[in-house]
Amino acid sequence: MSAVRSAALAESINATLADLLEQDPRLLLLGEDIGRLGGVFRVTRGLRERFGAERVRDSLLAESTIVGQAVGMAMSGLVPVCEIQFDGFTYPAVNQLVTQAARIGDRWNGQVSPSLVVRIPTGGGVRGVEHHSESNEALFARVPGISVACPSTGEDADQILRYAVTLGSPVVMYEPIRLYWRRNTPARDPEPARSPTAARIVRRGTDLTIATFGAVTHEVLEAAYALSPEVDVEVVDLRWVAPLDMNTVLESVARTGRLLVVHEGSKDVGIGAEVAASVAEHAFDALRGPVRRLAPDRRAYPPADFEKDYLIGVREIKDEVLVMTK
Amino acid sequence: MSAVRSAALAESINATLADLLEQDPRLLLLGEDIGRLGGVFRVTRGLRERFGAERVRDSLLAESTIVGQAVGMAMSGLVPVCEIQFDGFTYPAVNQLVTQAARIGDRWNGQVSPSLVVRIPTGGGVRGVEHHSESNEALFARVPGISVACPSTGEDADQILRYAVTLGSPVVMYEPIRLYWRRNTPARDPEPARSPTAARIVRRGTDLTIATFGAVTHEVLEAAYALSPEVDVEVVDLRWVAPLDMNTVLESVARTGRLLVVHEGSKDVGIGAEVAASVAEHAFDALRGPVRRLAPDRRAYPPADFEKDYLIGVREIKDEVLVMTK
Amino acid sequence: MVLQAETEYGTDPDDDTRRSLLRHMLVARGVDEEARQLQKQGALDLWLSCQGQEAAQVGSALAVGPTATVFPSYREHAVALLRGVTPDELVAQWAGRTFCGWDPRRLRFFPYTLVLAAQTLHGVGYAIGQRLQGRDDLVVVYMGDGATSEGDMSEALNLAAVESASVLFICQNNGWAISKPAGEQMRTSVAERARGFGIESVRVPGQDPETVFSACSRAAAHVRAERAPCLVEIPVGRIHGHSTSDAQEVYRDHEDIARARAADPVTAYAARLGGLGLVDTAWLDAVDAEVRELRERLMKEYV
Amino acid sequence: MVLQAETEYGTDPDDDTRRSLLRHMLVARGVDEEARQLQKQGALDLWLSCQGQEAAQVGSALAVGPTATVFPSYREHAVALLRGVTPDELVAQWAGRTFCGWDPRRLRFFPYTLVLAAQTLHGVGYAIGQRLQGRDDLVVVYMGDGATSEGDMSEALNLAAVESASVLFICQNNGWAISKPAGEQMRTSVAERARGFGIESVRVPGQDPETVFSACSRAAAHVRAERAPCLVEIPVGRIHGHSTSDAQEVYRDHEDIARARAADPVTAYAARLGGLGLVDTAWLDAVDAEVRELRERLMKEYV
Ligand SMILES: Cc1ncc(C[n+]2csc(CCOP(=O)(O)OP(=O)(O)O)c2C)c(N)n1
Ligand SMILES: Cc1ncc(C[n+]2csc(CCOP(=O)(O)OP(=O)(O)O)c2C)c(N)n1
Ligand SMILES: [Mg+2]
Ligand SMILES: [Mg+2]
Repeated sequence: MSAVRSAALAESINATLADLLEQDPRLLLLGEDIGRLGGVFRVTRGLRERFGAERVRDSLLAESTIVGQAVGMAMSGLVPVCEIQFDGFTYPAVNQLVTQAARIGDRWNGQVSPSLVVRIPTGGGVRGVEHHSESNEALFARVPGISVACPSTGEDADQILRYAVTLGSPVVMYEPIRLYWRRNTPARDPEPARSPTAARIVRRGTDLTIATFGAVTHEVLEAAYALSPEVDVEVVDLRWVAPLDMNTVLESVARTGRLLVVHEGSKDVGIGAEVAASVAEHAFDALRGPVRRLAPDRRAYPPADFEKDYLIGVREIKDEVLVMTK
Repeated sequence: MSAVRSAALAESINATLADLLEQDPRLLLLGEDIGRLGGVFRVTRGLRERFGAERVRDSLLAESTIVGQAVGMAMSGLVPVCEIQFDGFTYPAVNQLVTQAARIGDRWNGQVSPSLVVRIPTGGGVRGVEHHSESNEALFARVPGISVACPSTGEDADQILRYAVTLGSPVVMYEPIRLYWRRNTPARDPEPARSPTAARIVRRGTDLTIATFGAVTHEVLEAAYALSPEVDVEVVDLRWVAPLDMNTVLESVARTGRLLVVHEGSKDVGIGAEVAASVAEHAFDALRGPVRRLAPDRRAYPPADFEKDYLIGVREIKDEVLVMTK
Repeated sequence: MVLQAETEYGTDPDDDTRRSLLRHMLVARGVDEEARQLQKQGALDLWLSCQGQEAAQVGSALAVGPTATVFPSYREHAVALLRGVTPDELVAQWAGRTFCGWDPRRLRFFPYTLVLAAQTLHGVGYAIGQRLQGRDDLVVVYMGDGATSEGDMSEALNLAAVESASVLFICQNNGWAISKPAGEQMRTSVAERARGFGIESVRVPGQDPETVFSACSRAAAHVRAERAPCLVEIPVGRIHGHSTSDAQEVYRDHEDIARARAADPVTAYAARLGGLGLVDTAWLDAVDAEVRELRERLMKEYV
Repeated sequence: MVLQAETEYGTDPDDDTRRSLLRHMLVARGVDEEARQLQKQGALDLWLSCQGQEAAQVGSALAVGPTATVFPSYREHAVALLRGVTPDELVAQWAGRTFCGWDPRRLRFFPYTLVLAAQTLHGVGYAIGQRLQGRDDLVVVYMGDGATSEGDMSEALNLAAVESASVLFICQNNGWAISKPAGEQMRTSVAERARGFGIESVRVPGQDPETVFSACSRAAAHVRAERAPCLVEIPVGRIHGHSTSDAQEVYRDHEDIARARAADPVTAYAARLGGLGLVDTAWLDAVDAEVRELRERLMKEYV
């Protein structure tokens, strides 16, 4: 397997945010500890010094306040990019996001198009304490009016952010914590995505399609390389989980005839369910065997000592592929 | 089609709550306007007079307060049955439900088993104003530690409630508003469910399985009767959407070879996705054609004048079945 | 509270303003009556009457002036009409046609928010946003007594206090949140609560539009001068049920309803201005005709 | 505030209590030091030090007595130890073994809640539940200054006030919510905010455990006697970063950190009781030995 050394996700996002702040005076950042501290993951490091405390705002410690005031700021013509400190602390902001941010455009009959971004560190594998390792992208994926992105590289995060701040409706972007400072990642096919919202085929293959997103994309790629040449796996990095680019997945399945969905969030009523169901609906005749999902069972993310059992690793992915192609 | 006249859903629930309050002194009700007024839908009518204001509690106007205090009450040994006034106002309570109620058992290493029920009026078709017609059962269905019930008859609501107050972990029960006072409903096969948590086959059939739940079950039954004898549809009323009784669905699909999932909540990452994905995974060989989902597209519930276009009616169900079986 | 002395802002309504207060109250009453009628006939799905609250609404809305940006809750019909929302635009959402029938931007009267207290954070965020862009408008946020129990309301008060946002909070305390009496919703007053967050506040009776006008004029001037938030709590009567679906007789005793009716601010103010000779029969007839015409047009549009 | 006069409850610590205060502070300090050590060695994933807050924690915990039920936040290690949580039980969750290492029911010390302010509503609900079942325990709810911005905190204050719940809220205001200074988190004090909801409150300095003990004794007695909530706000110093992952030097100036260190409540109180002749070298050595033994056992369990 070839690995590449690239800028870490946190560095990419930092650079993109700096550039956006530079280019668009209407843009501002808002979140707990993002200013003086530069964020608990240091993603916004140096931005307050560079752009001032008015544009890189250390918010009050209240997630509903963060999103609720961002809605008002968007109405006033600004483009707020919010940060929630950890995925597990998103819930107090759910009401403002779902009943307000997502619906303002409709409620105003299109007169207001709030470009409003919420960045959320996500995922496990870093021995986090309770609530600090969750993957809740499915929560917003089902909500009309909210787009949900799950980049797995700095390059994708950059493209997604630049698009999100112009979209005119709220975007939630999940940033995998364990990728923030990782530099070595499996190589990917260079082919770019068809559009900012499209999925991306990061490895071409002929035997089976794996649709995935977020941090685990790297484990999927590792597994794919390890399985080759016995099994030639195609890997689709969805990049967005709402709306989903099902065309890319369906085209891939039309070629390979097999679909495995892998994700870190728990399985039930998750993104994998939507992808698998859509394929079962629209590519039934192309399927050479049952679709499968590989994702944690329906249980809470455990204490750190047990997270290895919870997370999907390279081994599980390989085993699953072998079962499906044997 | 034969119709039966039965107690309305609201009457059933009222009678069950009265009986539970009668039997278990630890049980209490908690919600906005449930006492003096008897609830905006009059479901708890008369209970405050009968059991007193301490056990039928007019809560503060704050959903997080309702569920948060219920968690504390459960810790003290009580069994709170909460009401959220409308589905669309659930969101302020999401944090307490998801990060607290659902996790207390684990966090206490099993020392506390909070039996805590949240009743939520749900669904459209009654020309509700903004936020008053939603179907958000998928929101909690994906959360480990929360069970979600969606009864479509008073009898089922009764069985579910009696079970829920003993479960030792939180249960959210969605009650279709448009069934509260409806008395005439399509007849069902008399066969009871295998267990309080099992799905129920409410019409036996041979050609195609429709899995559904909640208010639209009645439209599904109507469609099934109308299609017979040309197409003989089996109807599975899931009754619980988390955890799902997939066995009943899989057995049914094994017999019929075809699956359609129908629900009122919007399609993406909904319950239908989970059911369809599970069937595509575990009953692939039994399937004679693609699974299909019939549910509203990914858009907000519209103003009342447009709800007919949004909702799934008998006609759409019939058309879909005909397409699948032609 | 420590608001500037009254004289400093000079806030008593002059005679034109007084007639204007009455006219807007009469219009609001007429439109509200017609909407109730339309609901009974099935032309509207629901109506939340503002009867009993006209003095508070008209007094506050005239006081803050046309440049203020208003974040209403959902019962501020008199404010809406005063701001130029037409009756048919006002009822459109209650007839199921839209989520907002008017042009929020042009009227600086933003859409109704049905999720209680959510708009309080929007209002503060908007005020901060305006200031950051070099515009320091006055933002007015309305809410009811019951809505103050929601976490968002407290969060908004704290945010406004910390950011010293130019927001005037106006709480119409009509004594009820559907069936829950305000006395069981809180221990203190909303005004006291605001002070706990560091927001100056005042509580003024809502029966007389002039009292409301004066208090809100002072409060608005204070917000503008100090660039700091302020809260005005206005106890008002709720004449009808919470909504047309609500049978208030179930939970509210007869005398209390009768008291609210007896304290009708519209008839009281009409009588008062009449007694003072500020309006005469001709004036009243003219307004009456105007109202009748509005009602007829509304009826035609919706039945 | 209008709490009963001090004499009415007689709340000054006697000499045994004073020694007890010091002993618990020394134990907490020692365990906290060891936990920091263990974290450096990789045996713990994270540690949130309570250093600088021992007087507030020990003073309040001793004052409310062993029968009170405690709903902590996540930094109340000195309270935990005083309540009988063993050091290895205390750190178990920070080593990734469990979500709660102790027996919450037996110790009447409930699990740490990491979602800020969520426990405030649980505490009030529990108090209501106990009362409904004929038990009127004192419930103690701890929270930090930053957590007070969350809507749940205000909702809990309102609920406690309206229900007159037997809850003592204790806010340890260490001046920081990670990197956000308390002065930018609120305009007033937490104590003033509580009064706005109708909850009596007091603000007492947290450097001296006796002051805290007296104030909390009075407050607890008040809650028990009046069956009504009360809030005590205790300004304390935060000696270390928010957590072992937090480099406070990035956002906090050197003098402020030095000030917190200089105002170390543990060394100050040890010196004071020494100076008063209430403890001697033998006593201090004995406690020292006890602490050393606890640290060793803890180290053995986790490395
Ligand atoms: C978050 C939320 N919860 C519940 C409701 C249902 N509801 C609508 S109005 C109302 C009472 C509001 O009382 P108050 O704030 O005093 O305003 P009023 O209706 O008296 O003007 C309730 C409970 C809602 N709209 N939003
Ligand atoms: C709802 C929620 N949001 C954010 C966080 C992340 N977080 C953990 S502690 C903390 C600061 C808390 O400050 P304070 O309440 O003053 O307590 P202290 O840590 O100073 O004791 C933050 C932002 C959280 N745990 N919960
Ligand atoms: Mg009210
Ligand atoms: Mg603090």
